[in-house]
Amino acid sequence: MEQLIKKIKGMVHLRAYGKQRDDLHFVTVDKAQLEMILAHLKNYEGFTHLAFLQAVDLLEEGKFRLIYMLYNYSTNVNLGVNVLIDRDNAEMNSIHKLWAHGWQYQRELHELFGIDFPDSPRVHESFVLEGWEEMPPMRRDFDTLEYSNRTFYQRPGRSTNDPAEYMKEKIYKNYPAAPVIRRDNE
Amino acid sequence: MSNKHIDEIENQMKLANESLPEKECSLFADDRPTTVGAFNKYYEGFLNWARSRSLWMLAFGTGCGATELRPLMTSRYDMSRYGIAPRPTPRQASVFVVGGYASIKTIKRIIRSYEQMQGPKYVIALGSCTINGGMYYDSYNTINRLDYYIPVDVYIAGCMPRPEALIAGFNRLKEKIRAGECEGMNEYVEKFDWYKKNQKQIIKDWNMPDYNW
Amino acid sequence: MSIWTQVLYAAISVTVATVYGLTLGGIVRKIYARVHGRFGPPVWQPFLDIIQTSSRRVSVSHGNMFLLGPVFRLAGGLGTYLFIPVIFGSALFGNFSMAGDLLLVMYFVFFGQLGMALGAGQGGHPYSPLGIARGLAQMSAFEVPFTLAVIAVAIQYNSLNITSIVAAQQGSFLNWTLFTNPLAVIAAMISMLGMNMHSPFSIVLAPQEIPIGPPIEMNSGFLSILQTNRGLFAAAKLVLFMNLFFGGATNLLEMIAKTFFIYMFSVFVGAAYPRFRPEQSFRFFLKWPTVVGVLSIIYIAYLGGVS
Amino acid sequence: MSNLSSSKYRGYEADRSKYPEMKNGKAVIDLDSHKYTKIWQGPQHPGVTGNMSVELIVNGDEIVWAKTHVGYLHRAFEKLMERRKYIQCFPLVCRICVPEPDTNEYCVSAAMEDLAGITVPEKAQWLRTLNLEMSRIGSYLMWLGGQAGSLGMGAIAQWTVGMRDFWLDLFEEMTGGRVYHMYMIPGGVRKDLPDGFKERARDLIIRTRRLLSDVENTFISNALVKSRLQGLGIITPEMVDEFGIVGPNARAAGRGYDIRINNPYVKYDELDVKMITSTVGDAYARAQLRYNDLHQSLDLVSEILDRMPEEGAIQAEMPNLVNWKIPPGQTYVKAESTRGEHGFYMVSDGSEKPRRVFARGASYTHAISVLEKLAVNISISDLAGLMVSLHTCPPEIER
Repeated sequence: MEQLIKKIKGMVHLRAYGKQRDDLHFVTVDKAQLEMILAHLKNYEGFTHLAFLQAVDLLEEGKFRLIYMLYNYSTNVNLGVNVLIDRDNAEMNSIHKLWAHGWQYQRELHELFGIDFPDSPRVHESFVLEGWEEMPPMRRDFDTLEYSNRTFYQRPGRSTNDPAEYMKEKIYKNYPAAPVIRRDNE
Repeated sequence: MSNKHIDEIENQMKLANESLPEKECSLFADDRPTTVGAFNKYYEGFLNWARSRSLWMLAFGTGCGATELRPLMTSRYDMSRYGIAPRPTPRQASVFVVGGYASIKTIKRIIRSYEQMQGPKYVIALGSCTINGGMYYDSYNTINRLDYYIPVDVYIAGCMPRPEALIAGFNRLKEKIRAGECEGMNEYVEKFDWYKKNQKQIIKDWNMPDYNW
Repeated sequence: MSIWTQVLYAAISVTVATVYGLTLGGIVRKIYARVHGRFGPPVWQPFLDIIQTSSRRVSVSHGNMFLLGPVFRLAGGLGTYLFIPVIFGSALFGNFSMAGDLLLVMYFVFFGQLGMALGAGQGGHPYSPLGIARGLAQMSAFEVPFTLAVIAVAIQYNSLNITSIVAAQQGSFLNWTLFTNPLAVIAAMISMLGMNMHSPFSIVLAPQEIPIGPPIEMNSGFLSILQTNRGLFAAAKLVLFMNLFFGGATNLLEMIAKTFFIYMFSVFVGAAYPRFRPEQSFRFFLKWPTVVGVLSIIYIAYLGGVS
Repeated sequence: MSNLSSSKYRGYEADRSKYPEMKNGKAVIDLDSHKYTKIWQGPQHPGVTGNMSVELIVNGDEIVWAKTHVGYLHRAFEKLMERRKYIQCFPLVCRICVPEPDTNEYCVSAAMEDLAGITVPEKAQWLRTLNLEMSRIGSYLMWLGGQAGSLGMGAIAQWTVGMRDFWLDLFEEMTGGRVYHMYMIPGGVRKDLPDGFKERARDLIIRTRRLLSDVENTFISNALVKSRLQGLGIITPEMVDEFGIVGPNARAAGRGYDIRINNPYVKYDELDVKMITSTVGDAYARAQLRYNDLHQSLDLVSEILDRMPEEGAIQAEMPNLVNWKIPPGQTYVKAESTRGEHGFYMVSDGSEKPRRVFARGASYTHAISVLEKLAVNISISDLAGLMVSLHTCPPEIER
């Protein structure tokens, strides 16, 4: 595995490398070099199985992190290739030519995260949503509870059993509230 | 009243079918559904008895509740003892078992299938998620209360309800049918506009006729 | 016997046959359920189902032919039944049997399907025409061995009158066509599997493929007519087979016993086999059953049978 | 086309010179020419596996174009889990795949343990293995019924689904839940086995084997079943990598990929799991393979029952799970479900709620890309059999 990482380092700009388990490694590469490294891993290093392609919304940094999870049948090792892309006007190159089921994940990401994959077949088709008018729902800043309250009719009488709330209500009812610290600028 | 006036009233009674493309408009009926009352009391009582003993269930597994319908059909529980049989087409079915949470995409099909069933028709809703959303109360894609979209006769609580609970639910439905309380079909017609308003609020791309005959 | 007595007798006979056919359907459901390891629905479930479907308050029609479809189907069932003498020598169950009724019955057996095809076609559902195409193709396929068997029987008894065919088989069970011309019976029984549409020939209804096929749009009253006809037609077919191949019946009990066992043949095959693909089914009928049918004619016409 | 000529598939020998017209290797389909019919198979259709639909264009009985539509079961689990505390995720995850919920539970708890660096005690590992194998048996039994039912053989479906009910009884004893168990939690499992469980389980294994011998006689070795399934939906070895096919579908095509062997988890490294493969790749090979795998699962369950330690902790030392915070990181945990590689990708950001959870459903590509490819050129009567044979499970596709 170290050899492979060295090789990848020689080929592309390796931004980060992490080892989670013996059979699970993560590398982070640049957006422009992704396709090249994926093709290399698939064709020459035996990482022929694309387990999934997904995204994580890093709202605080204004980025999306894409994960291409590859698998090598002969060494039984998973390699997650991460790449960071901008959150505004998110766009990424398509991998549907490398894996025939790549377009499925790209269609899903387009619908749920709003990441565009130009040239990917059927990417603008609807996947799970029908007639969706809001922002892509898997983005962090989409509030699903608020949307649900706004759109659907809640049946009254739903109660919560959150332990902290419960303790505050039942056990520590007479407990004095924590002193509120006032700062000068408030 | 002048003829013109009568025409106007009749036009108001017609369904708009606004969302259909123009060339398809002629393919669908635009009549509003009408209420159909019961027959003579004793005759209707006899018919209700027969209806309650021959419940034809629409085989539409809308959610995870459908997985408990299979054990219900097999030797352990065997719902055919009670005269319940699955039926693959809505035209012939009389009971709609909504198997759990209904996502937006599914509720559209549920409404279509429900409207195509020939009355008197009954709806059994299983699972907490049809009652108040259950654990999906905050999901953006599942409805919370089914009775805002189609009339529901029996709710079966639980996630998911056991087959015994389903049998109990079916028995409750039978009692209601025999007592003549299951008039969901007429209720749907009477509150048609309210149901349509609720349905159209969540189904944003309404590309079907307003009422599916 | 005046014509009115005959009509009255025919009406009674039709009612009895329908009730019998529907009960048989209930028993078959029960048998299937036992194979599955279940109790199964009560035997009278088909009657409840008919009351339930006919008591629907709303009914959607798709046009005039749609209305006529079930009527044609029922006419086919009635026509088949009314020209078969159910019980040999009985005036009550003699129906309108006459010289050459075998031809008329053969015609009516297939009449209902054609009428249904017209009606279901107007339903507009895409599965209807698919089911009709399968149904008619399969019908043409199983008609070949069946007709060959019937021709063999007609040659054997030198008659096209069912009453005289039954009369020729009386005396001993060795006189039945089953023993005098077993090849014809084999061909006919195999085609009966197709006629009854149990597995492996249930391709017309095939719920997993084309959900119940032609009658997919039939609802309420239309469906109850079809269900009634299913009982009547089943009884008519079984009585026809009993008359042609199993020596007919001289009383009601004998009729019930014989038809029950004839029907059980297709039920037991149906419980143990999956469904054919349509073209497999067509090819099946046109292969061995047809050969057996031809052989039965050769056997009777040129080899002179057993006698 | 090669699908037809190179196989025993005795369905269509369609005349390709006319219908559909081929241009540049693609079929030209003109719906207005009245030579084709568009059919929606599903979602309200008894022949589809669950709530999904396939949009078909048929020419006679032959499918010339197919497209899968999913999303009828989308409940936004992944979004909801971002709003739930770690322990609150468990009621949600088991609902991702209804016939086999335990794989989800295992993956999520293992992902959390992996991120938090917790080791699970020995006994709990054995219990988990037992639970996973039992759920495999339940799922395979249901699949067997589905495959037979899709061919119109209701009796087998009734028998096997009826037998599955007794396995659900065992689950109920073991976990308290019938369909959804929520048995595995971070750090171990919730309960030890009840008294007399092992005897009842062994008894049930014998009964299941007796049933399976009947199933073998009537279904697996039935000439009609063979004539329908052989040559149907052939997955070639080249397709496995191209489409990311996993599980029994890939193993029937000759790819030896079973996570229980390749990347052993829980106690599979100590158990005698054999790699069952075939090289034919058609629906009948898959049926046989799953049938053999079911027998192997029964073997494994009895082996686990024999070797499981009687005493031992079933829970690791855990912090208060209500306010459990997991250090930041990302991980991917996978397990072999009956449909293949079922995995969970989890990202934590150090708070008490997961940052992102992704469930990789095993049939994600089977139901969409692969089905769309294999459904073309087969008879419409084979589509139900093909869908069941790929073992598609809609809730794990759209989650």
